[in-house]
Amino acid sequence: MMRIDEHPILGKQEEKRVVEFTLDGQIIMGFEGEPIAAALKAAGVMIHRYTKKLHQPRGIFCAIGRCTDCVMVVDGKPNVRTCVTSLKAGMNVQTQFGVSAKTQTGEV
Amino acid sequence: MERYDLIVAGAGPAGLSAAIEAAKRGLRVIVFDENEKPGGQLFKQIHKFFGSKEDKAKIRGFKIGKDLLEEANKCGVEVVLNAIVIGLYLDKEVTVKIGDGIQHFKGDTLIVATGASENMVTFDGWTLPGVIGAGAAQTMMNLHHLKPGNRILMLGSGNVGLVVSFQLMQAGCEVVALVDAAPKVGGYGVHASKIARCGVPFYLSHTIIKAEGEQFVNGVIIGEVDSSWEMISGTQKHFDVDTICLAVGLSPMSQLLKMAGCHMKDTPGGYIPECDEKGATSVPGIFVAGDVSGIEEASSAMIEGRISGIAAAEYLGFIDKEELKKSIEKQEKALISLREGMFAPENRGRSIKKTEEGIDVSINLLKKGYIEETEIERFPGFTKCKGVHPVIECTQNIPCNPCQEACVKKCIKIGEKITSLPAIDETKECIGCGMCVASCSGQAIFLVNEEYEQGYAAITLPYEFLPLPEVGSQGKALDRSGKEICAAKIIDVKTKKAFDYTHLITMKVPADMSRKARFFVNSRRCEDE
Amino acid sequence: MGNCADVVIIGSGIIGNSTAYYLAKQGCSVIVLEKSNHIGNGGSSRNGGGVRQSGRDIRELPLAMYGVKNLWPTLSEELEMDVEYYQEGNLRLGKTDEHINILQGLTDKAVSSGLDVQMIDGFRAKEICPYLSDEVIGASWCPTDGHANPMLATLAYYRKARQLGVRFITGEDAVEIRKIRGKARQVVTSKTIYEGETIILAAGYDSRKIASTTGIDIPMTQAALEVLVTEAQAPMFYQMLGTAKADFYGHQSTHGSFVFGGSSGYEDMNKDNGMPVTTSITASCICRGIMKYFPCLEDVKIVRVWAGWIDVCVDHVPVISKVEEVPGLILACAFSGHGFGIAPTVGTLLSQLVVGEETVLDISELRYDRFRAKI
Amino acid sequence: MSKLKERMSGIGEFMSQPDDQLIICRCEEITKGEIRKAVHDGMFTMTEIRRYLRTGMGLCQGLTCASMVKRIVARELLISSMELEPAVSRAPMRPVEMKIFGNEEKEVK
Repeated sequence: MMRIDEHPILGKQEEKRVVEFTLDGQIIMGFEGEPIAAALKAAGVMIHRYTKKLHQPRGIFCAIGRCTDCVMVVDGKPNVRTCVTSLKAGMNVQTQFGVSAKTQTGEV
Repeated sequence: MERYDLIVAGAGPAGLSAAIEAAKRGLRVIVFDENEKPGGQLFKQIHKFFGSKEDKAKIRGFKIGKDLLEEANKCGVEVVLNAIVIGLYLDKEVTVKIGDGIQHFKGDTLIVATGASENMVTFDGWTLPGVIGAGAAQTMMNLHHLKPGNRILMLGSGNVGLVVSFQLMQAGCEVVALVDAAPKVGGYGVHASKIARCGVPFYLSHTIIKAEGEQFVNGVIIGEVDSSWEMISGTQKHFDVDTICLAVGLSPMSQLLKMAGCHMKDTPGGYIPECDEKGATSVPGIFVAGDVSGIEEASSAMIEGRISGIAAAEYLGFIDKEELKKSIEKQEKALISLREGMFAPENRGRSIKKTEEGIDVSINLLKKGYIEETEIERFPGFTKCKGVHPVIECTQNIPCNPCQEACVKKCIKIGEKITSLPAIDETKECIGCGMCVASCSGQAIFLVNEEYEQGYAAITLPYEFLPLPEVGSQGKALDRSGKEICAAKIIDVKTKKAFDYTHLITMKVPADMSRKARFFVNSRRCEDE
Repeated sequence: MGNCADVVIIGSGIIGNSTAYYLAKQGCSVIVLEKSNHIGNGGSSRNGGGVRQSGRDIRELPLAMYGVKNLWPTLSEELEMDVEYYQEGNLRLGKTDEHINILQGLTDKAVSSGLDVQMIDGFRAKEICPYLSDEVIGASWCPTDGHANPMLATLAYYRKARQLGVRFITGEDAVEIRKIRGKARQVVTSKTIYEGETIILAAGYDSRKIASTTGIDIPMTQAALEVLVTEAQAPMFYQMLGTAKADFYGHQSTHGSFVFGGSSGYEDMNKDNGMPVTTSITASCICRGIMKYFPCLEDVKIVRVWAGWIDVCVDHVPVISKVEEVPGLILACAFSGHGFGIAPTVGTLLSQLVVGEETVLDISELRYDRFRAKI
Repeated sequence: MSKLKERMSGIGEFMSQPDDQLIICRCEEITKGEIRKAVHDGMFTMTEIRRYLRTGMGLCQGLTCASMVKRIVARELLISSMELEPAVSRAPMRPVEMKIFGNEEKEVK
């Protein structure tokens, strides 16, 4: 479990609404309003995308919207920085291959 | 076009402080910040700050952020969040992405306080998921309540690496090693000691050779480097980790200033604008404050912010030269005192052998992260006397003095110079209130009673982990290196509002351990391991 | 290293670099002087990359056609570096009857000069580029036009010329061309003097100031252009694009990013801080222009916007010419924002002028002394 | 004459190194070897390197790699990293969608 239920300094996390969204078609739960990347992290997802040239996996790196490594296809739009994009119920999140949702060659 | 007396880019400690001072002097001020929350990195700082009382020492970073925002609001500063300053143009015009559009603003003055971005290092596998920046770790833990990983290796022994390692443990992660290519710990010794006593091993003169894993990190190999940074063969060590955290310094985020045509200069600390002591750049009316003009601590950023805010007020004629001088005199003095001591900017890269008091520094602290028992005795905070008394293991000249104020009985003396080592006045009586223990941002103060019971000593230490041991808990005492040295029993747990989430636990240990035992783990945790 | 060479070229843009390359290939020794610290830091690195024949003045059209036919298709091979040349055609788009009239006029002119350009309807335009807005009702279509990567092409010429021994010196600000015994011979910079049998002035707008030290004036001014670049997208289309009203122009690059240039209408009046600077209004204006024709790009993110000055000749046609009254001086300037596409041809022509070969094209219409009072 | 200005100065032949495969620019996936090679191809400034290789031209606009690229280039040229001027900074400071960039309608309250 990656969520910190109680923190010695910050205490308990305030109650947030749990919402459903999908990652590559699979239903995942997350807290509404938290970054998509946080919800994915809590669900144990490490890989956000595969790079264009070398097809290497990438995930969260800076977590504050600067490095752009955590981008994914969200509701059909590629290159969405998941670490600074708030989760909404029903979002369709897809692993990004190069610059789109599917590999151009059909393989990773 | 909407025009303000002052536009501030960045609502971190520098930007908010600047806005407050300017608004107090009558300027119409607006602050833009790209983040959802104001305070810059302050909101991720859950540790107590160093410095002097006037500059918010011993207050936790996120609280400072909240206080600054409140004060800014009270002064009438408009703080616009989720607002990205995307460009800085001629005639001091800024364009800001707000919501789903671009808005244009002009400022008669501008203060750029955009802070810093993290430096990175490369090694085989550094792009794998699971390799993250220290800032990312802080963001996940302290903003989003998520553990960045379960088993973590930290690269970097500067204050960021040390502080974040401690925070990782607070969040419930295991820090398996702290690694730095430099031959000595870069950050404050007290921060290092805090994590060393929890059992985190330090690997100085080591660097990461490879992050292992096909799809994400599942291990790491480190190796030792010699004095010319060449790898020494046969020194490879492997750790099973799921996360590698990089804390290898910060660089000023000065892009907006370069775009604005400010004269820039390249320094070992990054690419920064040329500016005077009040933060004025080469473009009249554009000022800077905080990390964007050179990396320092948040406390310095706040003071720099105040100075540039006041300077902007003078630039626009809201105050005269006389008042400017008067207003910034005190700030400049405070800034100078923060820039003194062993970690002063001019000491960067220098090897310091003695403290200002002429005491040999602890070599072990620099190499392993903790002070040897044989070294601690020579420092003025270490005393041994009858009854309960403080033992201060603060051995480097750093700008910090809350402990002096904390003791109502005046047992602790630092004096005028904020970087002096705290000394114990043995003529004054300690009442064991523990305020000094809780006030020490470096968690370097302990209360020791060598004669608690026949054959036993009592040691009170600051504790910021969960679960909190209970009175009667049996466990082990750890020494400064994190090694289990004896059985220990908790005989007191103090929790007070004034302690601000630092709990004081008192453990009973055999009398001969009174100078060794500095941390406690309860038996349950011992068994887990 | 001595400061003498057969040819001294002032300006390390794509014109200077390509000329240096073709000269070095013929065995000339060449020194190229660049005022900026960077090779190709003027319009050469800051343009839309169009390798266009359509829309050109009849006087320079042959240069464009020659390049497209003989030089561009093999340039990557010749320079041993991919300059990302695509010959996928040029679409100039229209949405109103007024637009169509403008396009028709341009097309008629091009056809009369022997170029294969035709008017097509909206349906056909969408066949060529399916991403177009349904509001497009027609376009002019030149199938042999294309585009290339200006930064890479400029640096490819530089790299190859350097390999052939051309000496490039950056940060060298030419202030004067000095005649010695009646012949242009020396280039005086703020630091030193260079000497050449021939001096080629290819320094963009700065050429005016430098030429005047020999008593020659080219009636030109400068204007700032802005271009924006998007994040990479999956490959969509490779035509060069433009519109009847010049709302924007550009293309998708090999990398996947779109490179679109455009204007706000205030270009002639823009001010600067000594550097070409972007304005606060132009990029937004270009975005609106693009979305009128490509609504599907509305979510594509802009990652950077850059500005560059172009030299603008009074008749919008370059000066490529020997200056007989200043023997030894050759001018190659006033490209008016469309020099990139003809650069390989210009380099070829200039090298021919230097070595005294007959030029492959007649360039007498591009002479420096063609300018006359209006009445 | 400064090494940066005289483009024929000797910096030796390009020699491959064991860590040439290391990715430096994460966005555009440019390796250390490619950067070193570019210097030997005559790309002596940060501006030229980025135009030649696209380092720092990706989605993050060089926020992560700029200083690392600079150190590699400096080392190859045998000069101090501080002698190299960083490449120009350009708006927008963060990627902005075209429809947002084009929307200037809203006036401040």
